Amino acid sequence: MAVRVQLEDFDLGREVAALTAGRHDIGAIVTFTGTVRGSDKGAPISEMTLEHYPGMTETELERIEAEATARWPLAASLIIHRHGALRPGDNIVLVVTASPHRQAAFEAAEFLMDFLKTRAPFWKKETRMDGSGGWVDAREADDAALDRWQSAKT
Amino acid sequence: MAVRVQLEDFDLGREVAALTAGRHDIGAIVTFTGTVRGSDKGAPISEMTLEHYPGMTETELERIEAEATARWPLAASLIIHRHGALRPGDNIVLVVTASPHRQAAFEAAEFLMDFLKTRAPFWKKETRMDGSGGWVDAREADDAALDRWQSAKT
Amino acid sequence: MPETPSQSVQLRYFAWVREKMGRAEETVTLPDGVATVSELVGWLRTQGPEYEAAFARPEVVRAAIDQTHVKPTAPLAGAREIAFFPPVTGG
Amino acid sequence: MPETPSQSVQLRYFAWVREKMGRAEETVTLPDGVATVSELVGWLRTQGPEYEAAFARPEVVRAAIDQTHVKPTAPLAGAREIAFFPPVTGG
Repeated sequence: MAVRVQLEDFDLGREVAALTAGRHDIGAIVTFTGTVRGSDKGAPISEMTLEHYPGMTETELERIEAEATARWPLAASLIIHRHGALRPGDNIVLVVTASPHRQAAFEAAEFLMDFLKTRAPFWKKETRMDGSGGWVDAREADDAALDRWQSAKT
Repeated sequence: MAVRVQLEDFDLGREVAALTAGRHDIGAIVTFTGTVRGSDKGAPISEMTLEHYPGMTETELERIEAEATARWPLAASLIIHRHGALRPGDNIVLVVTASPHRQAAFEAAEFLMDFLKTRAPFWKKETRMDGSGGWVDAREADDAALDRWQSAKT
Repeated sequence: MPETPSQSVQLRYFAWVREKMGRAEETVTLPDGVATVSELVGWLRTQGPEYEAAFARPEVVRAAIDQTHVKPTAPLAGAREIAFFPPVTGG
Repeated sequence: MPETPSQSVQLRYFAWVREKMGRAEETVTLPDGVATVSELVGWLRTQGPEYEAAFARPEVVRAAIDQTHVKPTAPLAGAREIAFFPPVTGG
């Protein structure tokens, strides 16, 4: 159970290896990696900058991770989110969930991503190839994705 | 889009890097890694042997991957399944799905695992620490997991 | 009129079906009146104690014809390779 | 009887709220009658053109008190740090 907010890139293989080394209680490991796409609605992107709210970011990510750990039998989990200037193809976010059972690992990873997308205080600003740019709008689909976990709670 | 059935281990980080290198059309990468648990229903395991049906295995995995590619907008996918003698903590299976959108990547990865668990001709035999052992029984939960994709199809 | 030539098929066994059979494969000539997978299983069960053991609970034995999963009602016409195995447990 | 001491809070702005404000943070003393987030937004909008621009559409500005998401009706009593920002777009 760990949360990291960092400028540096991360290494998927190394992170999973560190999280699961020597563990024989894990049967299923799910990872989600979010990367910068080369275009947005057809417009080529040259750069993406991620602003965040230091302090609150870590607090929110830890809260989200604790909620997942309370809902599913997780043997291990990890959230890494980058901030700063990124380019197309660069890693943005990594979520890893490990559990004895695959359904728990999948559901917890989706839950973490849905909450992260709607609760963690990060804001993306795109610079397009033509020099224009702006702040990325929040997606209604992300709010809808979050709702399913809240109705599932009752 | 690739399928491999092999005795050798695989390297998660290297496989994902090879699948996504230079790609700027991907925003979401989901991986599932299945590993050998150290015990089954409380009984410690010393070894697990995976038998398969050469020829049919590859055909089934390719069929499952083609079905996922038809259902979701996947930019890339990979299935690796090991056979032979494995020990607790060893990797068994790797599924990778890459898509512009996270929901497609998650759903396709779950679909691939559900079909793989119920259609790919692999059979696990466990050897317990006390020397006893036997073939692992199929789980009804796996058939139930498969059903949701078939009802979703209508 | 020429008789229908008798059909020779390769049988393959996996996992505990293979263990109970004591072998991984064999070639058999399908007798008259055996036209579906379940008819083949019924006939095999009369061929010796190892067949009786392997097919004692035919409902838990799955089949594939030419490397494609099939149901017990599947016809054998044209089949070259028929495999029998327990429900799969990969992944 | 002593008066209630006036409450001083740190305001923080992020993303386009910060850009429209032209600064990332400032300290303000809450005036009488400003007891909730939405009352604070209403008062801030009267404080100058940059506030008007940043809070022109208050329904799209989110708030956090002491680094926890809150609703517009949240009370300010005891708050030390109040942040304003657009809906988040991480992940």
